[in-house]
Amino acid sequence: MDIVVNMSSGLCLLLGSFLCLSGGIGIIRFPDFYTRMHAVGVTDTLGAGMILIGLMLQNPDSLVIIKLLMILVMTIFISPVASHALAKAAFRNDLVPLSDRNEHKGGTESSNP
Amino acid sequence: MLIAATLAILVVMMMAIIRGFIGPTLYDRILAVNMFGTKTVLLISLLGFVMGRPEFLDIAIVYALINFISIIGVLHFSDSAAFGNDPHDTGSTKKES
Amino acid sequence: MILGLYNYWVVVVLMMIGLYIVIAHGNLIKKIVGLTIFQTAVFIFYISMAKVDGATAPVLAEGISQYSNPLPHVLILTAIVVGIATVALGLALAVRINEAYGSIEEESIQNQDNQEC
Amino acid sequence: MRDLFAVVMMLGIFGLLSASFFVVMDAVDVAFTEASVGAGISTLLMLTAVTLTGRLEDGERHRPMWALVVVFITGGLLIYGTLDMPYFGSADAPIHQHVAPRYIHDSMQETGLPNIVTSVLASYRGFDTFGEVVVIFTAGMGVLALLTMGSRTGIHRVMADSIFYLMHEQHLILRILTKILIPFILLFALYVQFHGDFGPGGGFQAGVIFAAAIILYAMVFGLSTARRVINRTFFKLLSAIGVLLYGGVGVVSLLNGGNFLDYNVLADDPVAGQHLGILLIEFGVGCTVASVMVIIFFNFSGRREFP
Repeated sequence: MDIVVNMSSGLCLLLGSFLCLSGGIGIIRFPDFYTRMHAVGVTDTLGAGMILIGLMLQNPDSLVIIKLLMILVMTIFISPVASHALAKAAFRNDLVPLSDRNEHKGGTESSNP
Repeated sequence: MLIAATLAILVVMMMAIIRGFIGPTLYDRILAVNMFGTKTVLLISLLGFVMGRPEFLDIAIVYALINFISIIGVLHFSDSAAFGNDPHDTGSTKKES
Repeated sequence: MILGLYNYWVVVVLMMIGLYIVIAHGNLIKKIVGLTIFQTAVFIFYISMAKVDGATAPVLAEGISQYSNPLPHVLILTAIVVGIATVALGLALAVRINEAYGSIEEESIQNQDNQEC
Repeated sequence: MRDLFAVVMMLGIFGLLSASFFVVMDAVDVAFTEASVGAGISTLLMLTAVTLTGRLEDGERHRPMWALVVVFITGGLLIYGTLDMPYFGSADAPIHQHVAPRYIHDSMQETGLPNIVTSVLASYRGFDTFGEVVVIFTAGMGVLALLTMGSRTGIHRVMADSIFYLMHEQHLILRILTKILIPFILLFALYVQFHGDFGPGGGFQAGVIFAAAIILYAMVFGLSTARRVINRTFFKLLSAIGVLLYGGVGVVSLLNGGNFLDYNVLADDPVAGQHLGILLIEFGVGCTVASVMVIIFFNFSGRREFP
């Protein structure tokens, strides 16, 4: 029983780290703001959730689990809303998505339509 | 496993800092700050376990809350008229310090 | 081992970055940013002095005998909040200066002062 | 970077990073404070000031060569000075010899609180903290004096229209989430306030978190709505009441035959007296910090709006 818990905790941590890392690579490599936002917004929530679940399995103390659960719930609420607000603000302030631009050379340079 | 996860988070934080530095538009920087904040929450929770005192998760909770507040604040101010006209960084950001 | 002093070097480098910004930049807001960095360097200096190898946070718990030094923590804790209050005061001054002179660049403020004389 | 907005963003990242550093260095209370102050409030204040004064920095620099020379000379001297310092993490450094062992070993018997930082902050160094609270109060009054009087120029009037219109009409999701979160944040601030004796936390942190909740409300629902909800005179009074509460505890302990801020005489049992005194003054600190932060923020952002 103990070993199952340990294994699953390790698995969750690894998966979470992998997701976070892919988000990190995404924020560096993707060509424009909206694609970067996609990379971060998607992986952030699940990666954070995975790592927190992995931590929860590590500790038998109920107070610690409750605190972790609170962080988890808040991440699930806050992270998508922040992403949503950010994307909306960017769109309203005339930041044009890559696919809509007239000339896209694929680089990260900013274009002024 | 905890150490591995901590290292991974640190690497991701580095990436966020890089994007914050080069990010051509304003919103890239805000995105980098947002991501950095979430990763800080994770890092602090992980560090609590690594150091063997997981009672200090309060700090991580504060981070999650304050991060939200500061992102909303930044968006609020970037919406104002003085900023809204030009989403791109004015001036050359790469040349200077 | 001279490398055991590396924490002070980090602090010195940070301090000097802050000092450089304060001296070299004319923009008042940027000067305040420089001061903030300098301030944080001082915080880091104090906190790194308080660290003891193998010790843990100064909240008493069973089964732990070694704690880091709590005194610098207390000093810095209050200093952070006082720091933000003083930064707010500095920003308020900058805002007022902007309203009076129409600029927060040191040069143009001085020019305007010289013309008035 | 010429763009001050980007500079402030990087400063926010710097604040987050330094708080993580404080966690690594075992300073949980300091990390707590830096988390709420450095990452949240200070970024917001800087941003407000930047929107008030203009976003672009003039590229001109004052003699960067001379600045570099000064910086390098000072840095070299400082590094030379560090050569005599004790090594990082060594347990027999002078700083760990004098009062620290007493705090660590005796504070449990003398104050009955597990969090040494709180007991040192509120009891052993109560005078010091009183001074800090007065400084914060004075800074708040200074901001009030600087920003409430004086004329406003026409530029700000033009700006003011579009700000709250944008945030107000849209973002339904944001407003609902904010409504859910704010009671939670306030509750958490109270937890931090009164749990500070046992874990990381205390009046300073709780005050800042409390203020952050109100600032969040003001930002999402508009400053004029927040003004209707929150009585500003009450906050001005509250900041004074916090300082007076702190000083009053000291005076009461004087009257009871002890020294100023000596809580042993507040109750029959010294430890119970310490508990009561620390609780009261932490409450006073929390009141002052929260109201000063709210006053500062309201005055800064009220500067951009119609009065």
